[in-house]
Amino acid sequence: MKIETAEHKGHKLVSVSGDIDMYSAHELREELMRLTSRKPQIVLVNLIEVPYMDSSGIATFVEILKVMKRYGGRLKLVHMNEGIMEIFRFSKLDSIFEIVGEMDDALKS
Amino acid sequence: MKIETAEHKGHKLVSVSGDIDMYSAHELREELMRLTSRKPQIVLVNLIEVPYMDSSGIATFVEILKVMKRYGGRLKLVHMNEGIMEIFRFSKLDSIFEIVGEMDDALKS
Amino acid sequence: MKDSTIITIPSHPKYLSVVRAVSVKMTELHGLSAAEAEDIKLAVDEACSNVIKHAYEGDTGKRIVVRFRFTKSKLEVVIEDSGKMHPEYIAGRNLDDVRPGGLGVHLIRRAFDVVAFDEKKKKGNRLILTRYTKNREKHED
Amino acid sequence: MKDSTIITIPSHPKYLSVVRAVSVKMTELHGLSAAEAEDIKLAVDEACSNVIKHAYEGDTGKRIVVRFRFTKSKLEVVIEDSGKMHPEYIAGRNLDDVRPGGLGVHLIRRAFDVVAFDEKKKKGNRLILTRYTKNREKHED
Ligand SMILES: Nc1ncnc2c1ncn2[C@@H]1O[C@H](COP(=O)(O)OP(=O)(O)O)[C@@H](O)[C@H]1O
Ligand SMILES: Nc1ncnc2c1ncn2[C@@H]1O[C@H](COP(=O)(O)OP(=O)(O)O)[C@@H](O)[C@H]1O
Repeated sequence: MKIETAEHKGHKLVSVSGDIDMYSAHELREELMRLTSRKPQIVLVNLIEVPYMDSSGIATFVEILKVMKRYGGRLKLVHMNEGIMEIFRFSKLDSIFEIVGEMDDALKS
Repeated sequence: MKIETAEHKGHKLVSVSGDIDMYSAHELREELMRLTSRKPQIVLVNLIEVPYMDSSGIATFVEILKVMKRYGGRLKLVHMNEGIMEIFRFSKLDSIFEIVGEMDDALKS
Repeated sequence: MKDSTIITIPSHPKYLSVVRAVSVKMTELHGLSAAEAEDIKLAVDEACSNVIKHAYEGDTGKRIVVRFRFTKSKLEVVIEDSGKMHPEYIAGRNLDDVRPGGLGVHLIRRAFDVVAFDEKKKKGNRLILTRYTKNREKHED
Repeated sequence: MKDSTIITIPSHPKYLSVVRAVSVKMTELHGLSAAEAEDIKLAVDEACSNVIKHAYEGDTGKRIVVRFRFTKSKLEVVIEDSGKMHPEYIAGRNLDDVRPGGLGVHLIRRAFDVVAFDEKKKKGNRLILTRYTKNREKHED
């Protein structure tokens, strides 16, 4: 897994590529914790190159979501593939997260 | 591995997809033996969807080449990827086979 | 046993990807659909992650043994460790209670019809996951 | 041994793809280049194919055990069978003599610096393939 952090229209954009599992979730968690410690209003996570995510990845996003909610920030998950989306639905997390289809829509609401 | 046999400008075209190893080479051998038993002048094998070939695959093509040479037929291997090409070179087989880059060139000589 | 495929890895999370690769190849070889293969891969990954977290409590120097066996009627995946024994698989959290963790067991039960520990195992754990091939609906509830 | 990864398959050619998948994942995890990974995958596949063909003489009901072990200085792949013993690895054909077969051994030696049978093995064979990590040129001739 690789993580790249950039700016997108004034917001933090984290692009992940590769499987997110117990091994890589650790590194992802560190990066997102570091980022959110500065309380950015919006964090975009681009999952277009993430073919697979297990419960460690999901747990990481739940944790970050909670951190951000505490200070009123918003976490947006962009380009989640259908297989992962199904796991989010099964876990009843699809309504808790802001899951956005396209980068262009991520900043619309 | 999947094998599809079709006609291409009046010649037999065998399109293979998937790895060619000891398991699948067996099936490929059967198909090429069946085909060459009717002594076609030219047989084209499209390898564009073959990412991997081991020595069982190579042995199969050597065998078919010998069968075809016996009656004056020509075997043309099209779209071989660079990794497999390297194995053919290493095995000193690149000069024995007619290895063609593009389908369009396969019937030019 | 002769017809089974076994992958043995160190109990380090980095080897989970190896187990997933084997899982995918095995289900592919036995003609399961891509969707089925994904569910099984995830479940096996979760079960191995649980071994690292709970049975080995994060110790990455132990071993995990994962055995795949296909018969006409079922797929059996057996996961063995030599870690801390535990009486029963905890149920996983209520899915309406949103918090990190507690999903793994649900994802395992989603892919397998029967999830059971072998009581006869002396040291460590042997988790037996069974998925029936036919009439899957009949076995699901 | 705790740091090695072991894949055990039935001696049927269809499981060669499982061994290849493990080989790719293992080399990837240890940071080898894609080209190196390809050479190693092919060599391991050839060695397993040879076990099926020569040690087991086509019997698909036996087992092959393949162990991957990475240390700082080398990659070691050990391939075990319980088949017909043979004194030494035959050299492979002269590459200028074009005929089917006889390439496998060359492809194994291409990826590994040392190719040796363990003399201590009682029943069956244990082929030890060693590839040095650094100064590969020094070990090649
Ligand atoms: N292999 C195991 N050994 C011991 N306890 C386990 C094992 N797997 C799961 N458990 C128990 O079941 C609980 C639920 O597991 P799971 O749903 O995977 O969630 P998580 O691991 O995120 O807590 C765990 O918290 C743990 O107490
Ligand atoms: N695992 C093995 N057990 C016994 N003999 C072997 C084994 N591997 C290779 N050999 C011998 O070495 C020869 C060369 O092997 P190889 O180069 O792979 O070519 P091929 O298998 O196509 O004949 C074989 O023909 C066989 O006699």
